[in-house]
Amino acid sequence: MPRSDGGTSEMASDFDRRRFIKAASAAGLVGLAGCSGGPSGDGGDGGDGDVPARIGIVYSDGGLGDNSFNDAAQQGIFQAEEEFGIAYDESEPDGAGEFEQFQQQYAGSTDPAYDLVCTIGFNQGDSLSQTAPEYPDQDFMIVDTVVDEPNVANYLFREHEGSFLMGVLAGRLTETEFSAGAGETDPDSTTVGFVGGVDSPVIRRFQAGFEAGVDYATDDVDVTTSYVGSYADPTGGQEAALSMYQSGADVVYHASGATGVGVFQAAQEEGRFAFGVDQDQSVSNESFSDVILASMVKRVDTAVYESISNAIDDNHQGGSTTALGLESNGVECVYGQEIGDQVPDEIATAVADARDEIIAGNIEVPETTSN
Amino acid sequence: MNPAVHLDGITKRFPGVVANDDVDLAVERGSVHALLGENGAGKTTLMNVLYGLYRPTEGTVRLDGEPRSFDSPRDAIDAGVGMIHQHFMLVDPMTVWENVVLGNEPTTWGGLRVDREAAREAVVELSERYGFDVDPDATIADISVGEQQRVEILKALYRGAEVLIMDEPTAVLTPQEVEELYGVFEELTEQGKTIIFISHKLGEALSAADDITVLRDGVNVGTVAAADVTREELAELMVGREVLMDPATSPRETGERVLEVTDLCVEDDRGVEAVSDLSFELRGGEILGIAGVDGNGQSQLAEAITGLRETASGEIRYRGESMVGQTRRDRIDRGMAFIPEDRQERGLVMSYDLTENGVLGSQHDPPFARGGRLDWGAAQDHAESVIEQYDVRPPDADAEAESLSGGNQQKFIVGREFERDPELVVAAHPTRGVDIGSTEFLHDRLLELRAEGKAVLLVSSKLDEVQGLSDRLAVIHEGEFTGVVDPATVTEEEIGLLMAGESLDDDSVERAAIHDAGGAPDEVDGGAADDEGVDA
Amino acid sequence: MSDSAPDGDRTESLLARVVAPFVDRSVAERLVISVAAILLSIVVGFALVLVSGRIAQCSTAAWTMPLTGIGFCYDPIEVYVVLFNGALGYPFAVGDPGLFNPAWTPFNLSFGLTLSETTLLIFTGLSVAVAFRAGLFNIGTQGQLVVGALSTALSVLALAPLLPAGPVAGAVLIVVGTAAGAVGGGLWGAIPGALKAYADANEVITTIMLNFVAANVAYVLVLEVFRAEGSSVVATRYVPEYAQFPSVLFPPSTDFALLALAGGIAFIGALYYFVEHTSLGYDLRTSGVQAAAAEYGGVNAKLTTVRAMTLSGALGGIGGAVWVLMSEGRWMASIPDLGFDGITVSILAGNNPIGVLPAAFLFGVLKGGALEIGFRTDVPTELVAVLRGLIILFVAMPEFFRMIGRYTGVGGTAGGPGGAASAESDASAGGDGGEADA
Amino acid sequence: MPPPAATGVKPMRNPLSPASLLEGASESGYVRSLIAGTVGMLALLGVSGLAFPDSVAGDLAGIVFSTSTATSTARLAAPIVLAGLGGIFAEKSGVINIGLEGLLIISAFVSVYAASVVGVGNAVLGVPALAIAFLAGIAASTFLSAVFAVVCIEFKADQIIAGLAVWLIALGLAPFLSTVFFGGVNTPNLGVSVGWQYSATMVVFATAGSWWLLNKTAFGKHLRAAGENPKALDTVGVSVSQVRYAGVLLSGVLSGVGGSALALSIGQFVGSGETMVQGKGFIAIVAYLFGNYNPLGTLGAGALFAGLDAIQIRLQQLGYAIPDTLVQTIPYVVVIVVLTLVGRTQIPEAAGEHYETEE
Repeated sequence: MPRSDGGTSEMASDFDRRRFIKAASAAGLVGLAGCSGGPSGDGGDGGDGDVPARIGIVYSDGGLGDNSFNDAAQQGIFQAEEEFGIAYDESEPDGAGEFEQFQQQYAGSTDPAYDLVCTIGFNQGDSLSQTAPEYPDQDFMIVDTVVDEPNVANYLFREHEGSFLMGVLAGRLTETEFSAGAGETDPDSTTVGFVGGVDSPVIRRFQAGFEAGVDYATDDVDVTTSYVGSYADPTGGQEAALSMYQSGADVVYHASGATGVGVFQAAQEEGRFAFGVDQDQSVSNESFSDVILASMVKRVDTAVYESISNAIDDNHQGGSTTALGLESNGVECVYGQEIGDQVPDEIATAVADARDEIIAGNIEVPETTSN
Repeated sequence: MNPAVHLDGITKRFPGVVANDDVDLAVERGSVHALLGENGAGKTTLMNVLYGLYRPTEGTVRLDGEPRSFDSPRDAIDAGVGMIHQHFMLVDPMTVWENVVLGNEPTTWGGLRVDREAAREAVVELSERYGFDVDPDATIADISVGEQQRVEILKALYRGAEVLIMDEPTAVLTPQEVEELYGVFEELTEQGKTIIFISHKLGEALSAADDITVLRDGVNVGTVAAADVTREELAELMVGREVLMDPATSPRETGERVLEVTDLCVEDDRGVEAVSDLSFELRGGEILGIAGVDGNGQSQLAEAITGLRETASGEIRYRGESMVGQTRRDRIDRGMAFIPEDRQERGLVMSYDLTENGVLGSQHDPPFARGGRLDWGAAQDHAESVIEQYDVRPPDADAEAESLSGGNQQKFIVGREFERDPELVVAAHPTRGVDIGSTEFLHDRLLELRAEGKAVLLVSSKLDEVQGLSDRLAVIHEGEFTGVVDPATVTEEEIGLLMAGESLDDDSVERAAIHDAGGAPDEVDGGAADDEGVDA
Repeated sequence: MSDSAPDGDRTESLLARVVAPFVDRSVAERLVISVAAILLSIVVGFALVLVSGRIAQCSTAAWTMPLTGIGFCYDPIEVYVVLFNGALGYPFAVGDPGLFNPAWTPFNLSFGLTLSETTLLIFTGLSVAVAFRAGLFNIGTQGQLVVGALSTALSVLALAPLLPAGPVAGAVLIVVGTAAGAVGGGLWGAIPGALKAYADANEVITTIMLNFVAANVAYVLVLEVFRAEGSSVVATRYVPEYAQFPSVLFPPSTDFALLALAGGIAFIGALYYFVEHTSLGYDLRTSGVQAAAAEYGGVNAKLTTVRAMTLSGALGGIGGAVWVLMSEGRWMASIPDLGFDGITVSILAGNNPIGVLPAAFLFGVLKGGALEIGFRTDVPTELVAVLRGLIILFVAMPEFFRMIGRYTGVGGTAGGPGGAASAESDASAGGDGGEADA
Repeated sequence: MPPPAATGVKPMRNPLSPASLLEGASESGYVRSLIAGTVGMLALLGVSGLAFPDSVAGDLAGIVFSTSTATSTARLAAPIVLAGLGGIFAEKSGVINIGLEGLLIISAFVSVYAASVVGVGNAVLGVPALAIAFLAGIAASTFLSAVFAVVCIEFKADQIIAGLAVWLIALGLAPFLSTVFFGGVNTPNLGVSVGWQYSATMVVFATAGSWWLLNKTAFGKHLRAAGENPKALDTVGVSVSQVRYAGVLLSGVLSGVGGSALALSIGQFVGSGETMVQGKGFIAIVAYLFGNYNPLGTLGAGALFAGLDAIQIRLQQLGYAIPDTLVQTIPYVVVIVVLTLVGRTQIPEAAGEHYETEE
């Protein structure tokens, strides 16, 4: 059972620092009237020189800085940039209506021409199924859904499987007396929570896996769920999680993008635990690492990195679908970097066992909620 | 001793207009001075110069002999000049004391709190000194117009005004309130205040002022002592020619019953009953005048009859047909014309040109509309014919309504309504704010209409107007008729009493009214009404 | 404004006052001010790009300021070249000899996208404009569009199996679908109209609320009832290909159909005729500028309010229908903010139906150009959103431009676009005369 | 002399008599009926909840009368009430500010940005970073409101449209700047947050202060006069423009507090979509209209909306088989229903009008 992934986390924190440097230098600009900031000339990449590949990437709506899905995809790009010296252009669409246009911009472009266009998020699928056939010579990859075209490499994550493990972990934890970091459980209360972003089939898959995991682990633990209605409403996330904690939940698992920040906030306020999603959020949201016990990591970065690597090798997996489940470590339960190692061994073992059972096919994880 | 106010050679030019041309005016301390003139003669401009709202193009303002130059009303106030505008500058939802001290609030706690007690005290003290009866805690919206006027005067006095300018102070008052105002004048002048008031009414200038200055076309055409001048002389000074003081009415021949109102109740916007159990009838060839102080239900009555306001109860029959539940549109279609009191709010669409305004009310009717389509050619012809017949200036159908003077706007409305060939005309304050020349013209038109056998319901707060034009005169007070009188025999004092809500004991007057008003409802329902219902 | 103004007309007259300056201003002056507003916002945007280009960090300068040698991460000139040239598919060969790009045809992807957006904005712009003309501020076009789009998708999906596939059925479905959109949007628009007329509920608030309600209810309906089998997004099934507006000449991926644009232009003409040349149109706009006068003229205010909101909603609903039948092919959650953009289009157009065409085109260009900016430059595409806000802000303050005009002696209507531009340069140069009459 | 026309109908009362705060709150029948309705509903709910503890009513009563709901309400209400109070000042002075949403957005972003520049835990001149963040957020919002004021008052822009523009500009500018500074539309998390108690305290002080300012000070009276009858104010020598500037700037200050409190309660600005402000500025407008321009009424209305939202969140968790999205719709429907029942609120007579002093 892998605990945290050193390489990625280091890079993630490195990235955050870069952002703050930008902000700090902007302050310098304010102070020194334009004496700092601007082009530095020390990067040396991004020029028009020899690059092994040029990648276009269209992020999901919600944008960069979600410390979650899109940022994870960007990590894959950074990794490829670092290792292969690729060049890339990225786009943050404002809403679902713009996916198709961005996809086509990249696909139709000849100067520069893109070796691969990465499309991130299930809600780009329908657009891509229209775009891809129009540009049969363009290679695409898509994360989270399947577009059945010969030039599209599909990467699917079996989030319900990962969520199942989170459910097992949560269910067992809430029955145990446990404290770590800033959080502790209340063994008398046997409730766990799930906060979703927008009520939709994909997020319900997380919910279904989580609930099934809780059911599997223990008999009498209740799961309360709540959808905030947005991926960009941390206040709403905070309120939803707070009410869960206040009515006895020890752990809340979220699948809600930037809304999840509010869940962590609530966990800190109430001294309870939270589970992150997509990335190891104890790393990407370092300030909440004392309450983020674990994260359901989707290796979006791996998917992106791999597809780029394939593109460089002229080995685009068009028409294929790579299902990234527990077996391939495409989804994992990653324990938090600060407090994750305090999880009692018997619980960690139970989670690891459940993982094995799923891989072995002994557990069928549902993809839809019962109601 | 220097005069309290001395305007010396004041000229005020606006782009394209000379509003005041070398006007001199001297007002003695402790006197009441009337500034008399027709609309547009430059009276208000001159006073705005004195009040610091306008800076004179040429000339000087002297107070007690000292030259002054005001950049703003604030300067004028500081120098002891107060102005009471025709439209009161009061904040309706605030109380009397709040309005009086507005802008000069006494404060405590280092300015963090308005000292309500001190403010009230000052207001009470002032109103006692001048004998005003005003509740300092009353809300402006709830008090009468006369009281509001006294609040305005208090405002000026509170600011230490020595000179009070009043713009048409009697326009909205009952005769009794006017008398009370004159009393206030006396009280004020006795204590050394100086009063200048603007007016276009000869009578009030003669009875209230010590001296009268007449302005015509921006020029001072003479200052006279009120004691030394006759009404006719003043009128000639004002208009520049001889004026017939009374409209010529001819004996009437009443026709069929056009309008019957029975037990009508109407509510105002706040849901308060504004018209209470009113009954009357109106025949063709007759002008029924409704006199009263503004705000006593006249507006609601006119609106209810013309379909702009729902009735609460009672019956309105027009040419035998019940109008209750009928829309405004229905009444327009049946030949009811309405000259509304607020021509710029209702009567005209200010941003439309006259062609477009000419079809207002007829926009669904031939010849302007055919099959839902508007024929702008026909509309333009119509507007041009109204402009020509009613002497609307400038004679341009493409001119926007807002570019016309008030009198010309009114003439256009009257023309448009009369050209509909109505059976009934409801005219609310048809000459308010209209100069003497246009007033004469509009009066003549109303009389012509009467002569054609049409019915006219004339609502006006100008006593001389309703008295001069009407065949019968109903006085309204708080939504009820306090009396229906013969205008030829009734005195102004009697009307004043009726307007104030008192009844007359004089049987003869009362008897004439009962006879004409048609009396019992059942009689109304029978009679001629049924015959006429058919040919509507 | 007089004391005797009846209380009941307060809200109406307030709105009338708000609306009035935008409907009777002379068209020519309106045009000049709009162009000047666009130019001014471009200037402000230029400065914004410069400053943020100095703040942002990058490895190589995208632009170096002449003479000073200061490098910037963003190229403010390129931004606008990309924005306007790119939205049309680069017809101009900037930098190369020769003005025009010889390989350019109008039937390219970018221009198609721009026109597609233009078409949709025509409908939502008309929707807002018609309500505005009646003195009603319909913020709810978005909700009406959502409801209209759903009605369209559901009715076409329900009807399609009953008809033999083919162009005839396609024509029938397009007509029926559009009508269904109009009915759906119209009914949704009638709600705030009726609430305003009969319960005196402020339509600004109710329409904002109904936007949320429409979005949520439609979302739930599709999520729970009408979702396409197996779809992971919240969307209905696609309507048949033959029931969608055919993309003639333009590449199919532009989601643009000339037929729909022609329809939009026809609606502009029809609405203009309605407002200016019919009795009902006269009623409607008279209620808008002066409600009390309209009532006096026999206009039934309540009915006109309901009518105007219904018409407005129907237009928004048709916008939704076109979105379904031209762009998306189905109803899908996260419908773009076409309804809100319609407000800006209508404002820029001075609520004049004819003006909606150029205004919608401008915002179409901004939309297409934003995509190009996101694609070609490092400048955040939100810049275009800022530009849009600035344009609206400047359009709202005609007095500012008149003042500049007065100071520089440039007449209100004489200069045209060039005049407005020179007005600005003159202002900075010190102005000549014209101060006396201030 | 005729007696005052309307005295018999509406009892003359002095709104400033030394009466209780509650008296001030129920300034009109409108507010009274709102209060009565709310109290009545709550009582009904409480009684039926006690009577049938296992029913829907019982569950609902359990939610409504829990402290968790109360604190949740306090937190959610803060930006709404603060922006709403700001809206009162602007509109009372005669300038309708529908750009409150934009003011919230810009202050939310700038406060987080300022905190990140100073560095959490650091201080400048002894002022801690979070306080600077607040000040910066307020300054940004006030600056934007000043632009709005100049445009509306100096250049006579249409207030509604300029307000929309303020919203659109902020909606573009905040994510734009976030991308420039931080590389994405969402900022990183600061790692600290301002507790809800602080926001709640600010709300209480702002409400009380606004009430005092509006009802007890000379400025409040000038503000009211500027919105009701600017000419009356002008003729007594008080500059209408200055009063209106002050009103609009105050709306900027208060919205700035609200926006900063919102972002700093999370320690992050989220700029995707509608941004983290999520339409709270528009709800704020509804709140002060609902509260009939009375700060206490606005507090009540803000608490009502926030309370509905808090209840909605908790209702979802009870697992009733109503789709969550529909539950989220409840507050909006409630607003429509209430607005339909109580009808119009009293807009200041001259709101939306330009005022020009003569010459």
